[in-house]
Amino acid sequence: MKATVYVTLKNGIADPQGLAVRNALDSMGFDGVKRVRIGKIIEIELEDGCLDETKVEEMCRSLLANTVMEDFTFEMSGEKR
Amino acid sequence: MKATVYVTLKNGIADPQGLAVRNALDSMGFDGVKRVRIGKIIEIELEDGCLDETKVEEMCRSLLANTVMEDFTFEMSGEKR
Amino acid sequence: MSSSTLDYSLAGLSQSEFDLICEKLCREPNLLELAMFGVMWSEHCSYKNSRALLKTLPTGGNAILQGPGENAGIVDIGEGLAVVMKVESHNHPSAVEPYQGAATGVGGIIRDIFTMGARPIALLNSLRFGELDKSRTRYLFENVVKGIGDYGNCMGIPTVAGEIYFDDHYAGNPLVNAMCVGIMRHEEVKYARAKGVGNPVMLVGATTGRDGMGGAAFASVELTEQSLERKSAVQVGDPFMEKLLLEACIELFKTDAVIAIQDLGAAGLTSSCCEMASRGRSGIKIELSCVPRREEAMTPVEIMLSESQERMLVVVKRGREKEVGSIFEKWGLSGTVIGEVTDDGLFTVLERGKVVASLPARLLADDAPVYTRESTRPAYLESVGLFDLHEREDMNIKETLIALLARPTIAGKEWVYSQYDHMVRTSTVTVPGSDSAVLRIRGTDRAIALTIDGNGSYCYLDPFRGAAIAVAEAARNLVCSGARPLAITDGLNFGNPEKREIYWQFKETIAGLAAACNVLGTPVISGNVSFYNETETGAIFPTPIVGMVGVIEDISKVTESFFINEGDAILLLGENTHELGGSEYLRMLTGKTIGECPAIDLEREKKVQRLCLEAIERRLLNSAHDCSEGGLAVALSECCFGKGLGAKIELNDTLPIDALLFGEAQSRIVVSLDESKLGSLLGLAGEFGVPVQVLGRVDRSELKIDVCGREVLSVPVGELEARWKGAIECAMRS
Amino acid sequence: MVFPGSNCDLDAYHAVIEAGEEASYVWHMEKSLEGFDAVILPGGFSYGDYLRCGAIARFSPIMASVREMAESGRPVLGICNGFQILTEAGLLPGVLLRNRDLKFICKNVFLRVESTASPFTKALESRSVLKIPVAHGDGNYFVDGETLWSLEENGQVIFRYCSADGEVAPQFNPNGSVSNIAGVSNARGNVLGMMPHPERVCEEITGGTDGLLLFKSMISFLKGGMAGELVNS
Ligand SMILES: Nc1ncnc2c1ncn2[C@@H]1O[C@H](COP(=O)(O)OP(=O)(O)O)[C@@H](O)[C@H]1O
Ligand SMILES: [Mg+2]
Repeated sequence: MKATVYVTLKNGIADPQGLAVRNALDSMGFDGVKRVRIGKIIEIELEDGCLDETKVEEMCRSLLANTVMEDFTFEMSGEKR
Repeated sequence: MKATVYVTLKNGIADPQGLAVRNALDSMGFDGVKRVRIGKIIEIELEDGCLDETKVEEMCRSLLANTVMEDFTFEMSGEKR
Repeated sequence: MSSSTLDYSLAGLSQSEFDLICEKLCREPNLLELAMFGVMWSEHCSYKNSRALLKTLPTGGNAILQGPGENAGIVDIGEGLAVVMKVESHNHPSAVEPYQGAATGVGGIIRDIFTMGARPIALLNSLRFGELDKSRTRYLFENVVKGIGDYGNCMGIPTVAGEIYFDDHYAGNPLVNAMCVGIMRHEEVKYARAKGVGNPVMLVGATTGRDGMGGAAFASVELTEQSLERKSAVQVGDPFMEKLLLEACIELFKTDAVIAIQDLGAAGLTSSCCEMASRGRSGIKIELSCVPRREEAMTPVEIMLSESQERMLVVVKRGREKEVGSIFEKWGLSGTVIGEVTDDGLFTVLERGKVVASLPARLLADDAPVYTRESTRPAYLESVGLFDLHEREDMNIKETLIALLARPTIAGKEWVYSQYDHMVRTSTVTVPGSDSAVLRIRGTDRAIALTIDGNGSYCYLDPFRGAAIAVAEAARNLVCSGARPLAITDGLNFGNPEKREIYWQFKETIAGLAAACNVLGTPVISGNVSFYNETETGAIFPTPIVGMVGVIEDISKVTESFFINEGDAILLLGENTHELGGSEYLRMLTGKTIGECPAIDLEREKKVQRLCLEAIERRLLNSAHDCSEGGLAVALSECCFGKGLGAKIELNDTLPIDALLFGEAQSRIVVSLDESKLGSLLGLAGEFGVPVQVLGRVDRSELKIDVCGREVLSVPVGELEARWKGAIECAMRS
Repeated sequence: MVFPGSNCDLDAYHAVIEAGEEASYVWHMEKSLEGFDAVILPGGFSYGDYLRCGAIARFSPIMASVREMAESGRPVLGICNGFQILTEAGLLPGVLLRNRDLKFICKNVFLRVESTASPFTKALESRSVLKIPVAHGDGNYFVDGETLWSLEENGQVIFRYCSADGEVAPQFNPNGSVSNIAGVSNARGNVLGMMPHPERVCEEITGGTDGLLLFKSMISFLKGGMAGELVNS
């Protein structure tokens, strides 16, 4: 089982990293790039049946995302291995 | 128009950050977490019609991902503003 | 009418303040103007509750080139060179978002330094947290340290010294004070005084967003009136942008195109513009539509109050905009002309040509009312002075010492400073770990020594003495390195000054600082006041922080705190007296800050310091270390660490053993020297009228202490060092 | 070489001066390195280390000339961020990951000279131990097993983290680097990347002179005509 968590900066929070990447793309000749924002993907492999959505939500809230500045979403996939 | 790029570490490349998150989750009492891997999401807002998939692929290859250690995928969405 | 009554309170102003504004303006301010008054007349910007008392601090002296009032103070260090320094707090932002709060605190203080025309060469920090047994505290500590480190490291400015205490009075309201030190030639100084009608006003650096507008209560007006989406955002530091700004400004200063420069700190554009105009006795007019923004649909209030980081305001000579612009461009920045200097004394804000605010710059920047509050001696002082310890005589000295060394407040701070690049710029001669940091000044034989100190526990028990001790300890730390103390910058952290007991603490603190600065000859050249450091569980300890700079004329005389030669004699300059009050030892035993604050005789202190300095001048000493938290036993242990040496000590004082070993009596320095120089040192001590005693001898790998002929301690230094060194890391892993 | 965000440029400059040679700063927007015999990419945080350390700097205009310099066999030294730039640019193998403990580390470490087949170690004694500080957050060197094998085989591992007396063991590895690697060269040996900062230890007063040896070695290599002398010892 796997949970994929997407953590992105809240709207309105400055993203210096994104800005630097935007400027770099620009100077490399990629025109038309208006804005770049950089976030995180956190892939969590879970033991089967061990965790449910509530737990993952709790992980996000308590550790994976800094809710003062970041939003998160996640999806669960059943893919076994 | 928007491109969302997902950059993840290649299999076999050590991920100290992922490991630390796994250990933290563990010590917080979340059982059953086998492995955590951390990657990046790069959201690129583009001027309409300005760039196509080939261009985005090129951005990824040259700058956004280091293909020695990272894989990337991306998706384009048409959402206008 | 009813609407304006509502408005001023939301802007954080009182009825009388609002009335005063109306009277001075001969009209009611509009909403934007009210917001601008709200932030400029807030405690943070106007110092309305502290100004009257701050005036009583000594601020002048031969070496002082610039006292308080500018972005930072300046002191002469000889050979045409000057040091610029200031300390600043970022307590509240760090409590909310420790990483960004600490990082932007560092960013802010660096801008204060280079805006004066100086090249920043060192950073220091002073931190207070709750005890490390709580996960929230560990989270705050870990991230504050990371935030400070990442910002300074990226800027390439070494973080060379600091101090940290852990006590639950700071649990909900940690203190994060950052200090920056810069260097320049005297003639390179730049001022923030807008002059010359028609000279363009340029904004450079980051774009403006809705960051950090929580400072002023007025922001919530917008919240209710507009959408909820617009709530102010956490400020995010961009050290890369700041590095570009720094290099661009330094390059810019080499031209003569700059008339005035000022960073944007609290209250953003509002404060920087009106302060520049007020200082220059001129006016400034700006056009909002010219301000480059990061977000859409920003209102004038939002633009004027935004505290987006990494921005500077520069007034340049008319006609030189191109030249200035091309320097910014080289560094990947864009400078935008947003307005010009006028001579009407007004700060005028236009939005697409229409005047949206027009206020006397001086009224806004400098004429906030000044309050002297009522004060009352706090009730708690009646009961904290007394304590009763049982069974002190048969305690296990070794275990007590080890436990004390492992207290995070006393333990080695390597876990912290190894995360700070303290060597970049290759000028750090004494790295963190000794009493003060020493930096060489390239191109001269000189060095400067830096330290930052303060003990909130002492101040809680007696703010006057505690503040005086902070100054004394800072000076002592410098003297131990061989430096002559020159000047201080003070960070004053307190609870709510509207409460009588807090105001009393503040008043006493200022008096204590002033007394010590006067006697020790170290005027205050800059500083910062942070009030309202309180949570539901109460106020923090009153915590004045003293950052101090000293000069070493001959760099070959730099001395460190560690013993370096086996066989050297160990001496104590000063005297062991019975001072257990406020000690870390008592706190360890009782869990409380109790007892009487250690006494400080400033004249005695001065003599001890003079003796130490003179002895170093004459190359008599091989090491010098001040006795502070943890007392004599801890000081001796610290002298042994690092070089793998030990010491054999014989004490003959008749004090209770814990007071002798762990008491925190002031004005004491442990020195080591070659046997052959003992006579000279004793002679010198006689001349200076300072009591000294021979404590023993530097030995191999063991610390042995006998008291009145009885062995009380015998322990391998390695065992002590391991606990001292590993304590914080160990606490962080739990 | 000065990139936006470089901050050890001053130190590298003084190191070369201290070693008795001339040096000057070259801004990253320049196109030519004509007249220079060697180039140093200094430490720091080019482009804030945003995205990945060194990722953006490698596109600077000057990098084409750095590549030419490398191909011509002249000495190219990348220190810390400079090392990261050289790996991103493909001039050196491998990548530098976040430190094992995720923390920035600034402290003195010991390095064992593993190969003298580089201009910077040519004048040093093989297996000698140097005390040089590290200061980095991303210095965890990684290459796949196969590449590692070929690096070892070719003598491209120049420095390893070790104890004060030269023992290479995991407890002396500050950042988790594979095989304790602190510095590697290209196959030819003239391009060296290392995480520790030799430029910080070129004067007694700032903590030692072990770093100066590298710069002196480079200078004697150049003075000796640099002709194909980089043989493995
Ligand atoms: N936050 C910090 N940042 C950098 N260095 C620190 C920090 N805290 C403590 N240090 C360093 O650790 C050493 C011991 O600190 P401290 O116990 O406060 O010394 P002292 O009692 O002599 O003032 C000093 O060299 C100090 O600069
Ligand atoms: Mg101290």
